[in-house]
Amino acid sequence: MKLINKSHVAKKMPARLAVNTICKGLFFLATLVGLLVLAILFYRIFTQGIGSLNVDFLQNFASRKPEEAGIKAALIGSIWLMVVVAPVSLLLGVGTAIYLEEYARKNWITTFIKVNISNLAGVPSIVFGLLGLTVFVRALALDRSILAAGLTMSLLVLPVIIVAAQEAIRAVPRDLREASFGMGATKWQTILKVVLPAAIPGILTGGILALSRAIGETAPLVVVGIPMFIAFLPQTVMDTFTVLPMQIYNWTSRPQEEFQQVAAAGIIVLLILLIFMNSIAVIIRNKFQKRY
Amino acid sequence: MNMTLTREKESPAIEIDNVGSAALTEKVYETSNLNLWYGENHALKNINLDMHQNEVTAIIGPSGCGKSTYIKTLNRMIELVPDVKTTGQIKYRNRNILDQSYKVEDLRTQVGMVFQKPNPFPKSIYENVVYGPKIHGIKNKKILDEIVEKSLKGAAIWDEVKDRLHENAYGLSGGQQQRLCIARCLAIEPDVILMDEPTSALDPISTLKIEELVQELKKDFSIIIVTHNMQQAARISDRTAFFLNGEVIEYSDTNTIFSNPNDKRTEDYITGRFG
Amino acid sequence: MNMTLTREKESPAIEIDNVGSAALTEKVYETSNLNLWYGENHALKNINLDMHQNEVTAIIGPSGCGKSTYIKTLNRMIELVPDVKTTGQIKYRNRNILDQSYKVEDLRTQVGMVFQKPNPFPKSIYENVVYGPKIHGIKNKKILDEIVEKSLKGAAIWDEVKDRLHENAYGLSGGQQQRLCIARCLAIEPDVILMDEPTSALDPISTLKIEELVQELKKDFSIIIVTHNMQQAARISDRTAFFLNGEVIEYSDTNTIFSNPNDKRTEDYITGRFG
Amino acid sequence: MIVRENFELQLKELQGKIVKLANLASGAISKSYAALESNNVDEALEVIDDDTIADLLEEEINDFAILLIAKQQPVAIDLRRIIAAIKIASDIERMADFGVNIAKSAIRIGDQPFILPLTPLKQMHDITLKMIQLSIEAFEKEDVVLSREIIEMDDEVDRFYGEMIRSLLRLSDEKNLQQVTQLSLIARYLERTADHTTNIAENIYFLVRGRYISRNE
Amino acid sequence: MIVRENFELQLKELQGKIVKLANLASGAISKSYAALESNNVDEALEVIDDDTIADLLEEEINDFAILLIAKQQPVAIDLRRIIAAIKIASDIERMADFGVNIAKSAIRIGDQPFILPLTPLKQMHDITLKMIQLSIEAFEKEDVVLSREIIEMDDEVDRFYGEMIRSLLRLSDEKNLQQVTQLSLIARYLERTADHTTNIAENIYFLVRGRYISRNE
Amino acid sequence: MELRKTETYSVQQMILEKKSKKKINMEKVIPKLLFITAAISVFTTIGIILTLIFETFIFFDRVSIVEFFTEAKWLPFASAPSYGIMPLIVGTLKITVIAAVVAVPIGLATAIFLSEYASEKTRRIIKPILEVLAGIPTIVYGFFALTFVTPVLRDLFPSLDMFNALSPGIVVGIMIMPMIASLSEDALVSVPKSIREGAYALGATKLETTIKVVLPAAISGIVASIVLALSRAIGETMIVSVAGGSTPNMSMDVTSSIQTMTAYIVQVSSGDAGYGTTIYYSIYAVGMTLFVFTLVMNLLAQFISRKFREEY
Amino acid sequence: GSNDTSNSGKGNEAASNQLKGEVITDGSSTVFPIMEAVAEEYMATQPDVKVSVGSSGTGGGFKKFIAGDTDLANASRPVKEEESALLDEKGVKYTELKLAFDGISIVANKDNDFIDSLTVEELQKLWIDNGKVKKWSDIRPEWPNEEIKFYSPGTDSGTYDYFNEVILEEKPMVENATLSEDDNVLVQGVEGDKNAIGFFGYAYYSENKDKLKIISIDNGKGAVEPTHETIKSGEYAPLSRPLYTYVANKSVAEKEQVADYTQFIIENAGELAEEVGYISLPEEEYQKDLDKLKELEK
Ligand SMILES: Nc1ncnc2c1ncn2[C@@H]1O[C@H](COP(=O)(O)OP(=O)(O)OP(=O)(O)O)[C@@H](O)[C@H]1O
Ligand SMILES: Nc1ncnc2c1ncn2[C@@H]1O[C@H](COP(=O)(O)OP(=O)(O)OP(=O)(O)O)[C@@H](O)[C@H]1O
Ligand SMILES: [Mg+2]
Ligand SMILES: [Mg+2]
Ligand SMILES: O=P([O-])([O-])[O-]
Repeated sequence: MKLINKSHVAKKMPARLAVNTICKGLFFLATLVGLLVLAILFYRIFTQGIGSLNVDFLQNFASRKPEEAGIKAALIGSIWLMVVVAPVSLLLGVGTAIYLEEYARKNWITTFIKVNISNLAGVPSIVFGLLGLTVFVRALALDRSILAAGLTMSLLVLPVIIVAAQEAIRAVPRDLREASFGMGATKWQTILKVVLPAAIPGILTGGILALSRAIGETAPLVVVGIPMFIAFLPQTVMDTFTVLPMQIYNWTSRPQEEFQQVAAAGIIVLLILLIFMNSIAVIIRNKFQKRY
Repeated sequence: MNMTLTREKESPAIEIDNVGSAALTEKVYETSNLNLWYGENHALKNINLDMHQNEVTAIIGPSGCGKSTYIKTLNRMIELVPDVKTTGQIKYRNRNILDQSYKVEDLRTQVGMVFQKPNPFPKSIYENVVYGPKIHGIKNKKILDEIVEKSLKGAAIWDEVKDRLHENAYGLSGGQQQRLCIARCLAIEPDVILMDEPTSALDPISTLKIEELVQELKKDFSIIIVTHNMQQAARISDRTAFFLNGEVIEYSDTNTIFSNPNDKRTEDYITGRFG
Repeated sequence: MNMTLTREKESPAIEIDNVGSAALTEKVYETSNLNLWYGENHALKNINLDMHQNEVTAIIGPSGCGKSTYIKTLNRMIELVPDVKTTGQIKYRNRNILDQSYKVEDLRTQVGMVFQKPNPFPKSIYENVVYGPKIHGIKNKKILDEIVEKSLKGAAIWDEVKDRLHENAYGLSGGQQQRLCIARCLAIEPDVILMDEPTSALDPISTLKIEELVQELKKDFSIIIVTHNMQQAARISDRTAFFLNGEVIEYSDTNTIFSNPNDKRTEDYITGRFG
Repeated sequence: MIVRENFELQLKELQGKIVKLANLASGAISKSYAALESNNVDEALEVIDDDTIADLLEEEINDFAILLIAKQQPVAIDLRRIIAAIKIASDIERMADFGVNIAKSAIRIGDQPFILPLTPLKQMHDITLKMIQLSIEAFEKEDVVLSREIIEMDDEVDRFYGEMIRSLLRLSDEKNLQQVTQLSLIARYLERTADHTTNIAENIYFLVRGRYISRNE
Repeated sequence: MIVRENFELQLKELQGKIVKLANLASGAISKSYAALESNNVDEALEVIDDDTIADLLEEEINDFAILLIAKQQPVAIDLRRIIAAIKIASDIERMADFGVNIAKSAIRIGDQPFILPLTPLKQMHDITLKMIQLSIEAFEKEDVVLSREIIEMDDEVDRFYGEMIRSLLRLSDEKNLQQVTQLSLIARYLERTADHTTNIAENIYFLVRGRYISRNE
Repeated sequence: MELRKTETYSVQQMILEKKSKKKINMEKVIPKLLFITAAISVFTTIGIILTLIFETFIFFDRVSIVEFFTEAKWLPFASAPSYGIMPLIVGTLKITVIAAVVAVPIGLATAIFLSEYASEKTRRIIKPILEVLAGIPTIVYGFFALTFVTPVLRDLFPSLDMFNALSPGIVVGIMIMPMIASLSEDALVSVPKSIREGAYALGATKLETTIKVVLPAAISGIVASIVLALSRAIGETMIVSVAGGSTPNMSMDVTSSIQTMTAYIVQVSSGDAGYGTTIYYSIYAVGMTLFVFTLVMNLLAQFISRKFREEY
Repeated sequence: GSNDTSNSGKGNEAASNQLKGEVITDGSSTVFPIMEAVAEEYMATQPDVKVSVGSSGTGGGFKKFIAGDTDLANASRPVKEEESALLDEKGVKYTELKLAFDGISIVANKDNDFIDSLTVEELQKLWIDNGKVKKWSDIRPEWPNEEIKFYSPGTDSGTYDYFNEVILEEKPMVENATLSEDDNVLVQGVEGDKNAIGFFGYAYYSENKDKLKIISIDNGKGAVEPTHETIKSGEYAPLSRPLYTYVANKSVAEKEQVADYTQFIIENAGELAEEVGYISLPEEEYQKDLDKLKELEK
């Protein structure tokens, strides 16, 4: 006994295929929306800012005169910030991820830490600013130094890195670990020599994405009290500094039309930096595509 | 190779151990009254098994009978599973390894393991082999080179890889990867090699190669192999233990098991009448 | 079941097809001069094979010989791989399926497929089975219920799951999952069932069950099965094709292949002398 | 729960073929013996003709068994079943051959009157046929006890054989040389047939126990 | 590249055992025949004693072959090799038995002078031994051509057998009844032995070709 | 092969020698160190709570907590100030909902397009580009909203105010869209290929496979990505303070100016409010509310993703 | 705290010395451009002194000032009672210095052709909430019967504060007013909205003169348009407000570079304020500040 009427099925097929094609078109259009917005954004920024973007712009400090204003302090400051954020957040993030994935027992403390981390990931950045101000600037008396801001930012991006590193570590097949244990390796040897090398691409991609978040954040630094004007370069991590988004924010709020262009030029620099970092992430991701 | 049926033996096969070849070869493992629980799940029940030097001991049984659990207990890999409890003892070379004072790392340095899925590290072939020696502190480049050659030869893969030692191990085929894993294991010159279904992920030809290799290896090592493939056990092992529901139903020399098993359940299993 | 050796045949086995039972059964698939490339890699070379109704056709051969490629071409699943090029033709019931005007969805409604690893959808058992009928527009609950029962019975798993139809399919064992996948495939009442190493992920007992099932199914369906396991091909198939490096070396009735193959390479392969 | 239904069916089929062959053989023997008793040359010729069927059937059994091994990878008792089947088939085929031999002898004797009463020969014939019957039964039931009984019955056949041969030798002279020779050959064939049934019985024992009966006696 | 080295070795071992058994059998026959010719009862008794070795060896071959099948899952020619080995072993074992039978007959004849020249018997013996030798060779080399030759040689043995039997029957009378009987039995044994070598030859043909020789002639 | 005999040295011997030399037990130290790093995240949370809580207490000392949650007006600067957080929450929710309406369908559709329809090459190009979209500083988006999106929208809906919820809502949507697209795409891609093949083999079209099999299988990852993205929307500051105005109100109207919790915090912390005033402390109370808000969102996300988790 | 400076010399003629160390200023974003300009100029003469200018708002500036983090707190309004109480509590002595004027400009859309000037009363009528929707015709009947759109700086800005004080007289502002923290955003708003009226700092008007229509304010002495002169002279009233910086007495006394920098501020604030769009104070105001400073240094 046949329960399925084949001719019926065949009759319905063209309609189903048509729906499929239509939806494919819709999905494609949706994808275009994102790209389109990006294109408009870039177009606007570039047409506005490209005029102010020159070597002087990169070499000058900020100035009250739009034509003399430059991004030097902010750019160098952003890089300094990365110098603090990258090692601190990677060290803490990867350490935490290793702890959670490799060492933590399944108990309430671990659960608590995990819930806590995913919760931190959703805490508004401005709240981290409040924390940084109270803890690093005040309590630890680090002032508004690169270190204080860097530590604040590190905490801000920490959950992102932890989650990325956790995933990367989790993606390392169990059998690699077992293979190492099977040779009499200790746990730490296994982690150091097998798990981490295999997880490095994932960790780095996550790390770079986290850093590009850190490099674009303004709000927490505003709260921490990073100055907007600086006409010198920091020498040590204890020096004060300013960063790109703050400088940009400052310029956009100037009355003079020319500063809007300067701001756009600043945005271009920031975007280039961002794309540069993202490309590194992409290269790493593509180069070290999972091979196990 | 002794393939004649042991015609005379009417005594329960399980005792062969104590009667037959036991006198000839030394025991590497002696398991007595081993019980193991995963939480509440009693996975191994009162296991008594002795394993002998320079022999291949096969462990067969249906899925979930506790084969992997048992072999992982032999190098305490089972400890990676949380919430495992054991009673009884397993003596390796006369020392109880279940004693917590026995350092697992020491044990595993003596007892190598090869896994179901080939699991080379995502490193070069060379680095894979020297991994063990290196973590154990051997750094001399010349010695390491020697170890690599010796181990790869031992695993019958040297000729296939000698010109590409520094390429990534994942470029090898499945069968080659598995032999590389065996080479990696040989590199620390273990005493015993545990293998948990080492060919179940491989094609028939690679499987045959590994089987041949196991036969070679037993000249120098004692091998304990878990397998789903009964014919494999029949082909390559000297003794076979049949597990069922966490119990050892029959442990006897392989020929007996596959020609004239003592227990009805063994016979049902090996003849495929089982469900 | 006809198991006597075909003693008289001295003619090349490859022609048996056209001489022997061809007259008796209708052809479901006729492949002529099929070539397939993955980019530059010539994976199938001038394949000519006919498959018959209500028969089990087995495809054997060493890893990488093109077995999966070929079977995936039969329902054009191969198109999921980018950069694949084919020439030649495959006629299914006298229509060339490689013709782009042949809608894959139509083809796949006629030709079911079972995969190497059991791949139930992460849904309930019931939902798994009715997935096919539902997308094909069958919504009547009563009919769906009937389909479920019939398919699960057809796949010899009804008794095991009838009380838990609404539980998640991932709660089943590997062998049960595979039979569920077969049931899912039966639910659309296909004409042909393709199976790509359907038991390679299963334990021996589950494997035997599937093999028995295949024997049952051929009463109602035509079955084409790829297998690594030569004995499996021997056990369950009526005809066997031996592939090597993308070519069909020998295609003949199974008994001939396994008792007296025509080609030295076939013999070397089935006797395990191959590397 | 039995999972290898197909295999079981095929084993049964193999058994069936053996039984069929055994019936052919026992038919050949009883028919040829009847032809001897009734001096019926036609019947004897029939037996000779029919032997091809038995030969072919043995080959078929052989092939079937070999394919069964190739396909089903039997071990332990299953494997012994098939190996035993091959060996038993060859024994039975020999029996059928003896049927032919008897038929040939019967033809040679032609319609000569018998020089002596055939009683012991008849006895041999009856017991041998009985043994064949029993060995088929033992084979089907894999009955070790019955096998032993069959082996014991062979002694009786041997006894009648001795009796027959002695009588024949006593009567032997130039003129009835032919009949003496043929009758003693027939006796010999029957004796050999009985021997082959003991072979079958031994094989059944081996099949069931995985050991050889000879060692245990 | 051969991957099943172990299996190959074991097949060789099986072959070796068969050759050993064949040597035992051919030894038994030549020795018993020698005992007959030289009226050496001791030698004859030795043959009888030694038969146990052959019996055991056949069982060993049987077991070995069965384990080989169970373990190695042979198919096609490999499987036929093993099955043929089992069958050939059983043929050879029969030959050894015939050796014993000849020895027994020799003992029965004792030191009586022979009533007729044994030339045809001697011929049979020589050809039969030759056939055994050749069948071993054919088996080792899996030589189909040689097998056919062996089968052809059987006709000669049959010819000498007929000659011998006719001569014996002609001489048959009350007083040399015993010797006639025993000598005809010996002739019969040799004839049977030759038959068994043709069996072996047929098995070799089957082993190599997977087909039965009978069908092709 | 004679492994043992040919050797001039013994690896095991060497291992034994090396072992006797080892001193520090890394295995004991490392887990403790790692635990400390893991604990830092907990300290961070504690730090945040402590930072917020003291000043929040001071605030609630001056303004009753009941009023804070029940009062319908948020007028901290008025001569008769009123501290009812509801308008700020409503503003936040408006932005979040609009963002969700924009981001969820577009993000999901993009994810589906990339994982199911696009070629590997297209995927590799588009995905990082979308990730750039996620990395653009929010201040840039803010001005984009104000100077591009709002005028465009005002051309379409003349009644739209210069500051409104719609424009920043859409732009926040665009900002979080890549997050949904990227994470959902990951979730979709990690649905085993074999499951898809199972559906194709039954004659399902790509769409049917995606909607009925792949999406349900990836639902936990998708839900998680959406919740994560929305909590990002809730916490978003700059876009709304630039383009949303600063008028806390409870109306459901999206065409007029609003204020969100984050925008209020920015307003006060970069504004001229006197330190030590009630207004000043109010930002901590709002911050605390925001913190609790995101906490609840996240717990919800975890609950949902655990509930929907499909085993495969 | 910022006490890690090592003074090079303790002489009074600081200006001639090459000084080192930090000067930290923070506070009003309105004052920021002036302070930025000052710092820029100052560092041209004293490259080793590191002046940082923050912009965390007047309140935020005071918060840090109270905590002793900063040397100078920029403010767009005078210190509040709460703040001075806290300063007292912490024992922070400080000095208020006036920097410049900011004229609050009332503007309308360029297309608005009926409005030229408003009286203070009308301003109040416009901006103070009466619970009703306001139309132009509510203010002067001859004006169109169209709804007015209000644009105002955020409630937390000094500009709002000042407007609140002098125009609204602490009464609530119209409810439907659009507020933004960013004056540029307000410019955009008014520019784009035909019925808009708004107010913000003079600099934003003067930079966008061509886009906006300025409204003169009549405080009884006739309509006055905010210009450089009218603001400086105080003629544009009551909507011009002073901008301040507060310096910590202790810093001036202890840190040479702070004293020097503060002096530099006073000497240059007027000129630099003009440059960034504010209006300088009359000369005598700066002289007064200088005197105060001299007092402190002693
Ligand atoms: N990590 C674990 N936690 C809890 N139970 C487990 C775990 N691993 C295995 N078990 C249970 O212990 C029993 C034995 O499992 P084991 O893996 O040893 O079987 P096996 O014989 O190796 O089966 P297979 O042939 O499928 O590998 C099974 O019932 C299994 O469900
Ligand atoms: N997606 C692909 N892209 C490129 N080459 C492929 C792809 N899939 C298979 N091949 C190549 O095509 C050939 C045939 O592969 P196929 O998977 O059909 O082999 P197979 O016989 O099924 O092997 P196995 O038994 O390992 O499954 C191999 O050389 C393989 O490397
Ligand atoms: Mg296992
Ligand atoms: Mg395949
Ligand atoms: O049949 P036989 O050759 O043994 O007499």
